Amino acid sequence: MRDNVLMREALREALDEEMARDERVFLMGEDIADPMGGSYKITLGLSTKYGKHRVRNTPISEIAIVGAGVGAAITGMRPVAEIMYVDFLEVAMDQVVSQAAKIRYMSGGQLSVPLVIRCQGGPGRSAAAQHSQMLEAWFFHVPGLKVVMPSTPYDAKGLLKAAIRDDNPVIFFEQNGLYNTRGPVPDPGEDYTVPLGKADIKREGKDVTIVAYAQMTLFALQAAEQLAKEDGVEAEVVDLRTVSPWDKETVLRSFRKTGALVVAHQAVRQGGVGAEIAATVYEEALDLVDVEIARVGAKFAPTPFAPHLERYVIPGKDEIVAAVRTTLERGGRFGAVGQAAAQRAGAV
Amino acid sequence: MRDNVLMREALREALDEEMARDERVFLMGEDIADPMGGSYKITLGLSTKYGKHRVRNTPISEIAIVGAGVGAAITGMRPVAEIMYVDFLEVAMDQVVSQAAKIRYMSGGQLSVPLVIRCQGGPGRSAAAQHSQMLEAWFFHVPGLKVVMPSTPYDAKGLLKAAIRDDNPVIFFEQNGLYNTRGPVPDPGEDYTVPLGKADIKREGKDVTIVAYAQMTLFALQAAEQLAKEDGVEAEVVDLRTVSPWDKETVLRSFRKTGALVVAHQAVRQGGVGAEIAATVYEEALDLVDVEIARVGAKFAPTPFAPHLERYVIPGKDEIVAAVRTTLERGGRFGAVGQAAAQRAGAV
Amino acid sequence: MTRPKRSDKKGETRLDRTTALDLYTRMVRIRQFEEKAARLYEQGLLPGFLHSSVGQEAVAVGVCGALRKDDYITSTHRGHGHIIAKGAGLDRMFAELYGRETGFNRGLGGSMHIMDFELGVLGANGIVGAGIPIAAGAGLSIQLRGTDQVAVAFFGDGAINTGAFHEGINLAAIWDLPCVFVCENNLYAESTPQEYVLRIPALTERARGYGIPGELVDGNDLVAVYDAARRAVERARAGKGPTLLECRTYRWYGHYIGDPAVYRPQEEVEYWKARDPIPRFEAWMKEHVGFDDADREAVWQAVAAEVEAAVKFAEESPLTPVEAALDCVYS
Amino acid sequence: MTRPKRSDKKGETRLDRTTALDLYTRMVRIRQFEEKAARLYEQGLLPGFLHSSVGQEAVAVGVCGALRKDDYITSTHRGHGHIIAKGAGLDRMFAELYGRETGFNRGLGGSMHIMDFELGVLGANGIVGAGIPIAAGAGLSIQLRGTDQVAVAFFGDGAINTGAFHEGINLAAIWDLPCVFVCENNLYAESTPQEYVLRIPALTERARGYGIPGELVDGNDLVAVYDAARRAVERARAGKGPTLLECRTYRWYGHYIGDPAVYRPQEEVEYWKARDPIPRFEAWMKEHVGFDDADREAVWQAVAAEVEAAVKFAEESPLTPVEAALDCVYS
Ligand SMILES: Cc1ncc(C[n+]2csc(CCOP(=O)(O)OP(=O)(O)O)c2C)c(N)n1
Ligand SMILES: Cc1ncc(C[n+]2csc(CCOP(=O)(O)OP(=O)(O)O)c2C)c(N)n1
Ligand SMILES: [Mg+2]
Ligand SMILES: [Mg+2]
Repeated sequence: MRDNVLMREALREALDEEMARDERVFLMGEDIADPMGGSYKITLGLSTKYGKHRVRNTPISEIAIVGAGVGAAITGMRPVAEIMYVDFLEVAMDQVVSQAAKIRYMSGGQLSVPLVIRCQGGPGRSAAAQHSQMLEAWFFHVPGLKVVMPSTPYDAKGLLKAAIRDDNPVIFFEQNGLYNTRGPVPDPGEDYTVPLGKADIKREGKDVTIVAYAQMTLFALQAAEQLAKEDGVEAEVVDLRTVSPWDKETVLRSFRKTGALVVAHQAVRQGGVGAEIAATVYEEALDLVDVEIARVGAKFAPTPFAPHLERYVIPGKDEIVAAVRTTLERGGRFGAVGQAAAQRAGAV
Repeated sequence: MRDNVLMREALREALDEEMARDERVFLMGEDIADPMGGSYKITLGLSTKYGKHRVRNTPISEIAIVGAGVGAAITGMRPVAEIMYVDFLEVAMDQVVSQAAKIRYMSGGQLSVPLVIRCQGGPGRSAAAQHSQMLEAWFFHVPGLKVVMPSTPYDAKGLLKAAIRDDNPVIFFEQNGLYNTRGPVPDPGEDYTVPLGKADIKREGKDVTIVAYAQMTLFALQAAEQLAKEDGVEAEVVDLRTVSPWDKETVLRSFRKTGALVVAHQAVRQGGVGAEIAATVYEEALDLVDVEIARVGAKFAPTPFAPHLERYVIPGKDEIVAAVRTTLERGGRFGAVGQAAAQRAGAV
Repeated sequence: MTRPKRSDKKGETRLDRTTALDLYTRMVRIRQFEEKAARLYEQGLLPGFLHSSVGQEAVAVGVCGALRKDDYITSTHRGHGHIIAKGAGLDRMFAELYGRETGFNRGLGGSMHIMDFELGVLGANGIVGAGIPIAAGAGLSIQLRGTDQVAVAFFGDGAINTGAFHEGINLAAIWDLPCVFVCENNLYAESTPQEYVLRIPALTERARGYGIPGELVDGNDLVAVYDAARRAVERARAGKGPTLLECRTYRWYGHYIGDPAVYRPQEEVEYWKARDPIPRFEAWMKEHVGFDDADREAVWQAVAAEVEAAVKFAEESPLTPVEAALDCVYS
Repeated sequence: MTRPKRSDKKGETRLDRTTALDLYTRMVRIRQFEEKAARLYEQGLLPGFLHSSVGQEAVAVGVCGALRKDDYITSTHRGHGHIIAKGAGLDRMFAELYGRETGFNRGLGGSMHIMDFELGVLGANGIVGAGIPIAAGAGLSIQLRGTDQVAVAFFGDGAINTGAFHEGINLAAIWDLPCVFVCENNLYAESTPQEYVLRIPALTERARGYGIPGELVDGNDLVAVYDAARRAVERARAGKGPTLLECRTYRWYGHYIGDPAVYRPQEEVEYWKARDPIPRFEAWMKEHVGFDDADREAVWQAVAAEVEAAVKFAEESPLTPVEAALDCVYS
């Protein structure tokens, strides 16, 4: 186990190890071959190691990238297709949604589509409206797809390896803001996977549950630290890791323990994944709900360019902290966790 | 006012009247010109009346249809672009989502995009997985778009006219199963519009609120009739008409009156619009919620071909009836509306 | 603008009698299958849509006749012919149209989505153009696996203005993928005649834009299609990259069964019916490999019996249990 | 494969001295704007990404020089040059890069989305290829409104393998829309050299596939670009339909400011720097319309002053109030 591995490195190791393990695995996408090694360098060195046949630069043809991925996947290969920004999947939505996701089903269970679509993106870099979207809610609504959104190097590596071994089409979304984060990762070659569909409790707590994924998990952890320090509140942070299928059991278990819930993502709040999670928790545990579940999500606007405007539209740690305080305060639950905190919450 | 106008006719009248009223309005799409007059004949006669320049047959180029619609809209025209099936919008998602919906915003409010994208589709005809989707949840999640889904000829005509006059991009979705329905519509030339963003109470009731849109509104009304007859339950049916922005006030008002809520759509339940509506009602009126809000939506699968399988996956009247009964029963509210009904509900 | 040049290299054909009879039988199987399906559909027995390929049999058979069983095809909404030409049993075909458990797709797919991996049928497809990049991907898979298979994409003239066509063919071209792109140019996309949506005399003009050969073929001449397909397939198998074939043909029915096809003149239909690929190939066989009325009778009767048995099989097949509608979502 | 033919019709140019000086000034404005922006970016003063068009000025100016103010352009992620060439003030340009209220887009758009309806700038665009069908739509609007405007789409060589390129140009071709499609072929799309993704010697091969004229132009020769653009624009204005221009040029910086551009040899960069379009046009002016060092000095100094004032304007401009971030979603 290494202590301090970059998310980028962890992802590259996952690709490298899976390519070494299984010669059916190959990569294609824009600018992924050396010397560029990908717009964000995740694939750096791999074309040199495995050859330009197995790490293929493509034209700017997202329809063909995904479509060729589908064709290769149903005929015995295990392609990892890279779409430079998740936003550009809009160009290829038919191939993703009406081909990749539906072929197994339409074939009556005959064919499998072991295709991983790696993409990255997300807000926070003044990349403006066309390069900042979080679109997981669309894919979440499409039966036949899996959607993976890791928050740590460990999970990223283990989930990517699991996604490549999975026989279904997987949207593997790497949030750009995490690429330079670091964390413990087993030694190279020490084979491990993180199962798809299982959430992970990134921090235990008894007072409130925060459900998040991707970069929002980091903000949730920061929020939890702040709440512990300033309010004496112990928040439990549940990292979904896989957004579809989502791990209802773990979320419910945590909620049943804490009795208060905040669901947080950076995607637009209206119609986001948070709505489904909140609605489900109400449905499954209404008797335990004594205060509204808080949903943190982006305001109803495209992502603006100017940093101060972007920060206004896209939520982060502060919005989670505020949501937790409001929730606990409205639930009259600060009594249990400290009077000073309740007063502070009043100011929110 | 005429009593018995076909939905198809009402839509054609709307296009005809708006083309006559405003010469900036024009139509383009696949096979919309005469003699075909559209795959579903909505535009029949219009190219003969207005000329093939204003009613233009296009190649099978959905990217170009929407893209050209955007270009024409921002330069002074008011295009109505037809996409033959809503499913095919997948091909043009970039133009819909990252161009049409965002241009006004990205331009800092300078440009307007008065583009209507008419499309049709939906389940119920054994059209299988690629020609049966209900994709409104995607567009609902995109700031900058409006999404209109009428259920009656009156609304269809008035909403289409309003959509054409609106300065924003509107996805105008005509559910195929409604084309042959009939209803009262004002005389041709009698100018009226139905405002976007306003729900309509299609049936008043005191015991439970059913929120629906498009064809599901008809199933909700049928369900309400059955519930009245068999259970003595008076359901109020709220027809959203516009899915985005949705009319929260009307939904909340009705819920506050009835105290029980079923949200019903034929789109996949997971991540559907129903999740947002339910989550919002919990948030805004938790004190009044004493039984879980029921969400009716398609099971988590693409649409299968065989009719009995499709019927199994896609909900309709029966699923709404069952949801209402379960809701009232669980809420212990059948006492108020009849004992026999409560027994029947027990069997559900 | 240059006039389109039609390839005319019939002399080189290598069709022997056995092969010719086999191809002939495949055309008759398609014809009878489609006619029977149309009747069943008109009687309201088949759910969904039905797109008939009657009149276009020579394209499906000429191309698939040049393929091996382990070669791949992707097809379209009008795919019955391709799939039967590739070797599909009519029983499972009909069962799928009926939406039964024994259908190729267990009733989950239907007419527009028939797939059979054993036969290399990667799927009929309801999205115009979508099969083209998928075939490129199958070609890529072949290239990476190092086999000598070939991947063929069938598509209509309507598909050539889709982004998928452009991106898919270019990808195959730049990577020398073992693909053949077969445009069944039946002059219409739904109601839209081709000259409304194209400014070029022949689609093969576009092949140049990808740097690959294009060949214009009489799509009602089985021998011409077969020969052109063989050339293209050999080229692909030899690692020399893709070819674009444009096969001019005609669909006798409307866009779907039930479409009155008001958009085209009756004389045009008659003109093309007079060029029916089946009698045309009979004449060729008579001249080149021997074929008489008895041969004809034998084939038509055998196929008629096959069709009858297949419909019976389908009608007697069980419905798919509803659980399958949820079980097949994931692998 | 035929060798690409480069058009060589310089003799016909109608550039007089006033126009020439105007075009020259526009090139200098672009150059100085881009250089200043690069410096500001390197200092961390500009948020987001920055794609520099230094080296490509002759394309932007040659084409926009042939346009009227009421003509439209759509642009790309590398759009500063086009927009300045179309007449944009550097003050509002810089203000947008800084994300200020006084920017063209009030800071909601940024470098990749600059729009100005007054100048006919329908938008830089972050999605490769997306501006092409939008320009076709602007052309359609012109045709329907019956004006004699023209709509130009700028795009890079990378865009030509997108579905949007294919569908957009075909639509313009079949409807004879008053469009000019200008490919700025700078030999790379990010790190990808063109020969990796194209099997043809020149993009103009593709024009044939749409039945429209294509012309290959030396994109570093302002006069050649201007002349070719005038021909194409006249053709469009006369209702004769679209033209595809391929202008070969080179970007001096990497894909974005900060990209070390390890994928290209330094000699190649030097080769192209030696073909800088600005001194090249100076030489032409000297020979044809008169131009000396004093003229040069005057232009460069005036522009330098403009740049300095513009940066000051931007830096002193207020931030956009946060409410605007929600107010501009709908009309
Ligand atoms: C992307 C997409 N757009 C539109 C359609 C609707 N549609 C189905 S078939 C068809 C015409 C296809 O014409 P062509 O490709 O020539 O095939 P043909 O029907 O003539 O065999 C159209 C427009 C579709 N299925 N997919
Ligand atoms: C649809 C899409 N795919 C990929 C990208 C990422 N991307 C931005 S610019 C670029 C290269 C564009 O190359 P080219 O068109 O030649 O323009 P240049 O940068 O050379 O001016 C790429 C791949 C994008 N913005 N949009
Ligand atoms: Mg056709
Ligand atoms: Mg380039």
